[in-house]
Amino acid sequence: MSTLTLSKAIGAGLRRAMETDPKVVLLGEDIGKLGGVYRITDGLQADFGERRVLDTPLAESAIIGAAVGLAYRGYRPVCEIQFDGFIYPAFDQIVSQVSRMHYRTKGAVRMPITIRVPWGGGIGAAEHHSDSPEAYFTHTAGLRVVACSNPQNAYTMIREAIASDDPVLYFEPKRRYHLKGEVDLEAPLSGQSAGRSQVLVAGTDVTVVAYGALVQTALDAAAAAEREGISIEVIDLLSLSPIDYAPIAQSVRRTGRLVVAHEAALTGGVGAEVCASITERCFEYLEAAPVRVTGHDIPYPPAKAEGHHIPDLDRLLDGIDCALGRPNSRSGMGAGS
Amino acid sequence: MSTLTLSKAIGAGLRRAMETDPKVVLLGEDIGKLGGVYRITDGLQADFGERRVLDTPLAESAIIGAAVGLAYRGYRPVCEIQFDGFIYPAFDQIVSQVSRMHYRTKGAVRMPITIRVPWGGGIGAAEHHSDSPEAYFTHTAGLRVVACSNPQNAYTMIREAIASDDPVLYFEPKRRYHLKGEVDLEAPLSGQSAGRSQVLVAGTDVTVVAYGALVQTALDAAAAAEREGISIEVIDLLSLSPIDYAPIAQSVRRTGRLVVAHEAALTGGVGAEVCASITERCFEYLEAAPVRVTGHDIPYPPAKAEGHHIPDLDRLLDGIDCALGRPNSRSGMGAGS
Amino acid sequence: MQLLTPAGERVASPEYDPWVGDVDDAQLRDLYRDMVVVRRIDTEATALQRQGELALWPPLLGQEAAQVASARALRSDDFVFTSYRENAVAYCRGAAPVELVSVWRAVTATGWNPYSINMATPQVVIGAQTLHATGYALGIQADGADAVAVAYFGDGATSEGDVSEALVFAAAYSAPVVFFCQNNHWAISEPVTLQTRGSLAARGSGFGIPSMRVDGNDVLAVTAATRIALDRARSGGGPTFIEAVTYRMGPHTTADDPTRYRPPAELDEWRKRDPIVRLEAYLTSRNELPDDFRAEVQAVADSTAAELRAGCIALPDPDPLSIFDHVYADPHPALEQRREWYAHYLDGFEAAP
Amino acid sequence: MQLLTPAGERVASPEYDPWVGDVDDAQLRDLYRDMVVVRRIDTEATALQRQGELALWPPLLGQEAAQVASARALRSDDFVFTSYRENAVAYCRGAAPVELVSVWRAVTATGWNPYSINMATPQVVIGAQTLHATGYALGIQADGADAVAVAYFGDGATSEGDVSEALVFAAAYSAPVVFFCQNNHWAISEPVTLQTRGSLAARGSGFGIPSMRVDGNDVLAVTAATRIALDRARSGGGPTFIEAVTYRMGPHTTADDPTRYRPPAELDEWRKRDPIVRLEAYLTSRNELPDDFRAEVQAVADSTAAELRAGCIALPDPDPLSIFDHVYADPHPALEQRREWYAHYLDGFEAAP
Ligand SMILES: Cc1ncc(C[n+]2csc(CCOP(=O)(O)OP(=O)(O)O)c2C)c(N)n1
Ligand SMILES: Cc1ncc(C[n+]2csc(CCOP(=O)(O)OP(=O)(O)O)c2C)c(N)n1
Ligand SMILES: [Mg+2]
Ligand SMILES: [Mg+2]
Repeated sequence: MSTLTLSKAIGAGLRRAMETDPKVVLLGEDIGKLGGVYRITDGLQADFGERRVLDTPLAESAIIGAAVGLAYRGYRPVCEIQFDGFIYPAFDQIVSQVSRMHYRTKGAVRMPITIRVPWGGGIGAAEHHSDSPEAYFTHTAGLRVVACSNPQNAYTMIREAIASDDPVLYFEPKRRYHLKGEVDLEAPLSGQSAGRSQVLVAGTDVTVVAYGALVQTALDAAAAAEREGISIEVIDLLSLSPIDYAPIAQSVRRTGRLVVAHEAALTGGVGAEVCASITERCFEYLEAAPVRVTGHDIPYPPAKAEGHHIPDLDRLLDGIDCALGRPNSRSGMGAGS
Repeated sequence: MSTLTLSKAIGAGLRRAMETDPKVVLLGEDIGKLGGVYRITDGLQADFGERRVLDTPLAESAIIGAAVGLAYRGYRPVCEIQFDGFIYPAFDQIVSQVSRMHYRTKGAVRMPITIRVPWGGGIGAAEHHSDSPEAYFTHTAGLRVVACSNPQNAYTMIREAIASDDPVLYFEPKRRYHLKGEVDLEAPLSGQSAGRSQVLVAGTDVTVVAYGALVQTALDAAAAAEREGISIEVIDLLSLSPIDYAPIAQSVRRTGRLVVAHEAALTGGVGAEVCASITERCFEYLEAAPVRVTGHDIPYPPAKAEGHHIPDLDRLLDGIDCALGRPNSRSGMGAGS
Repeated sequence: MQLLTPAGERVASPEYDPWVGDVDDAQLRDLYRDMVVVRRIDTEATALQRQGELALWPPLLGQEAAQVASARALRSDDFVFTSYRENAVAYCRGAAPVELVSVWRAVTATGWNPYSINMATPQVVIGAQTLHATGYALGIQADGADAVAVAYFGDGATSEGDVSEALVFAAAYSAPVVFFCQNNHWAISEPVTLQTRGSLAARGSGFGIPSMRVDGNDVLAVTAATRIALDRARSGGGPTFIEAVTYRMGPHTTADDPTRYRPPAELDEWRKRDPIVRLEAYLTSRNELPDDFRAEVQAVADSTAAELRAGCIALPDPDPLSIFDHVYADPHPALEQRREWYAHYLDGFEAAP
Repeated sequence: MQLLTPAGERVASPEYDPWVGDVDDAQLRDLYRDMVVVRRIDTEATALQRQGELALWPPLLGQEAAQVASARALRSDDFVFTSYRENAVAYCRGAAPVELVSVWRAVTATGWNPYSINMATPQVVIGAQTLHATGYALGIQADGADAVAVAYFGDGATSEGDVSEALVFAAAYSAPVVFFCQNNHWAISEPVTLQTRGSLAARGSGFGIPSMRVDGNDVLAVTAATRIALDRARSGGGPTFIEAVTYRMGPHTTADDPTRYRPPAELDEWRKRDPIVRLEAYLTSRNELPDDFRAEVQAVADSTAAELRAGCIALPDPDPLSIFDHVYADPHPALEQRREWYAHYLDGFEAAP
């Protein structure tokens, strides 16, 4: 067991993967000498050389497109997109190439590409440095999408992502990079765990589903609610595509109430999918409509106001009150018409 | 009143907009002499000149990026993306620029850009010519997204899209291009209608929500169901962002049952949003979980098999049976776990 | 660069002749055979489309020399990434005739296994494959191998950001990749002059990549240029950009009507530079195209066309449930469930009275 | 191109001198004043960041000549699209000091109204603004006006597909746009040699665009090049690509630590080519930089810095509900409802005991 920050845990996972498999290569802007703007790849180029840790020219589409070619040649490229908001220039390569190549070639050509995305807000950053683009990718068949939330799962999941023969979008909650935790560096990998959601806190009154940075907020909410005598079950999705619904459905069948939280915009977010899917699975068990606690349908605002955009503890507690039919901000407001 | 096909109706709407406002300019690949691969812009370059109908180099990001600059200068660009599957190279310009410029400049700079997208499957086309990317855009704040479904609304909505001071993604269901109908060329524009869903058939048993090409399928389903004594209410969304929920909620409060249909993949599609939102609004009225009848979570398959991917009349009727709790394909299958 | 004039006369070139010194009449006859066969394939596929057996077909009529001569210059362990029009390249790489058309019959996502002929499936998104070739070349480099990745693309493609980014990457790493641009003068209805003011070879140079402009209808010039580029790549010299100037004599695809935008005189002009006629003239002038050889070539072409037609018509429709295959390489229970549901749904119809 | 050596000596150039014939000592002193002031702004903003008053700041230290001389060559009806580092350009266009920092204080999405100074808000997505400038230029063209659109971008940006596509479009339409590339040798930690093997000016030429490589630390050379480009654009000659060779003497931003990747000797080398020192030397050698003028300049710089600091610190936090403003131009009832809900939600806290 080692105590690591989430960012160091990712670095350790990358290092481990590179040691284990010579076909693992890293591509990204500033990931070499600088070790990336978040220092995730610190020291890797020094240790593995410039052929395995490639500082790339400033071109995201090319980073992903080159990874496709490397995968064609049998490599396992791990691409770093410097910030969430800079993944869009690579969108075409991701949705038209990475996600479809295995299908297009009837399984002949594998795309074991990992795309690392420092992700989300809450860090006081400039425009385009706080986006939550995950739903674009969960809507795209052929991709897997995961989000880590603590050092242990960050370490294990980056290794699993790299080991997967499918392309994986790996979202890293920037504002939890400094979160510390015990990491078992020998924890076993599971081919399945990328698709396994995890119950973090057992509870009976409301099921709260979160992922990434908001998992911590959900844990805080569970603690706060407990002090009020409310029992929250907290589930970390871990995998956003596919979503492992079994634990969520089991939970909702007991609690009858569901709250889903994310930073991304409300409309068409992962929350919509979770709510729709759980309603399909648990309709007769639901005692109230599932509640979404999310960012607003606005561009990411100036950072001094970001606390009003992305959900915090209070917003999540308010959503829990809503699910419980307790007085809350939505009481008497109507849900539109 | 004139009888026009849907494609001619769009062309007529473009012509009318260009006549009315000299700031309307068209950009796209092959839209000049050729009149576009679907001939939507046929004759416009001949009549309005090469400065107002620009055949562009083969670069989608540049088409949209140039439109941003033209909008900065006070123009109202209408961009044609040749096929749905070729919008992704422009994704960054759309989600990071077009959608945010008005916000970024605190309202100083308007982006009255219309992006026309020949859209969807069912035409036996090659790969990347049958995509349904609309959900990527409905999840993006700052954009408006509409889908026409018949010649009249195609004509009116293209004019409204161009007249809007906001950017509008205008989706054109390719396989309905030849659909004929009466068009009132003097029908009034409404600043609101872009956000207004429309009840096409009144009914009492199940509410069916569709848009684009599937509206026709929904109408067929209503007719078929009627023969079986089932009364379907058909609602055409018309606007996918924002969605006008009032008529849908009113309908579901009466029927208690909802089916949403689209060609796009199930996961994270517009259907997820409609189901989640209507559940939020109508929870106590729902007699069954809302049902989604959609494309599978797969890349678009070879065209000879596309009939097994995108929903047809039978699939929609099956979904209606499911909503009604009648024997259907899902009976006894479970909804996963 | 031109080594064979449109009239079929050999032009001496101290610089390039050494690169084709070994290309004797026998080899030229092989190239001639390939060109005649692929033209025949092209004609047959067009006919199949007209008869409703194919959904679409992108003819390569006029571009035979550019494709055949470049493809024949490759080693089998080189890897090729193309757009949709390079059916002659695929033929030379070893694709069976029916494999060229199965995608266009819309019954399959790919005609061949890319690793069986070291050629990726045709790319429809314009320019995207140039990045794949570049990445593949990085892999060759990392392997310490001396194979070469080759990217084929059109004049229109050069406008796409991806192609420029590929040039940037290739130059940055001195990657062993050949950018083979077929300037066939048109991108659907758009003349090449809309995509660039200067030559496309100049484009390559601007990225610091050695670039050549060659007569793409001249098998010898194309052979020389491709060999130069391959040799440079194999010996660590990095990428090369080749602009092969040729002409799309047919429509963009069978769905296109070029009379709407193309001056007929232009086509007439290019007919005079037909790559097959040119080589025919040259070989004939040397008495190296005897009648029996021509007859043999014709026979190969006809039998290939027949094989193509028979294979095409026999292609089965895809199994409905196959649409769920190969979305993922690792297990995906949710999709498996969906497949099961859909199978169950389809069974419902069979069960119905 | 160089008209002033690093030592501050004037080099004669029959080709370029005519373009700066009118630039007398008074004008040079104006440029000198601008450069000193913007350097002072830069220093002050860096200090404000260190003191926690700004979230971030991208210093332009070392690039004063490239930015000031090019910006001062523009007409007020020209329209400028820049990246985030062009604070000297914004200053010259007329942005108030506080408007330069408000975005970096994270209290607003934009420091100024683009139409008030004919300059777009800084673009963070690398290269994206080059397309906006090109589109704006198409608008100028359609209007029949003789204004010019100017795109500023960095050496790193040249690798992005968008920049190449902008060059393609500008060339295709002969659009009145100037591509002003500041090659400051670094893109965060990446040297320019990773982005290109040759010069960046060669890149422009490859797209058929007249291109120039100028000493970006030489106000006269930059003035001449910019004027040539503007003149060409105004007179229907289309786009020009200017590579201004300069150096980022500071970190990428205040969050960056260049000692991790940059050889210290390189910085020392470039200190000798400091653009302000150079002009100082030239003017001093001509006795055209009297002490009272220097004192005046220092006073302007100090008062500008003071104004910047006072304005910055006084900037209010954004109103919470303002985050819902300007998402759309036309009415949007759903978002209005969300704003109302959020106001109601916030009220709940105030109401709470
Ligand atoms: C990204 C993208 N945009 C648009 C298209 C539609 N399209 C198909 S072929 C073509 C023209 C391509 O021209 P060129 O690159 O010269 O190749 P050629 O067809 O001449 O072989 C276009 C615009 C596409 N396939 N991909
Ligand atoms: C599309 C995109 N990718 C990555 C980044 C992150 N990033 C910010 S500045 C920068 C380097 C830019 O270098 P250059 O163009 O030379 O401009 P300079 O900073 O030197 O002024 C990078 C990679 C970004 N802002 N946008
Ligand atoms: Mg072409
Ligand atoms: Mg730079």
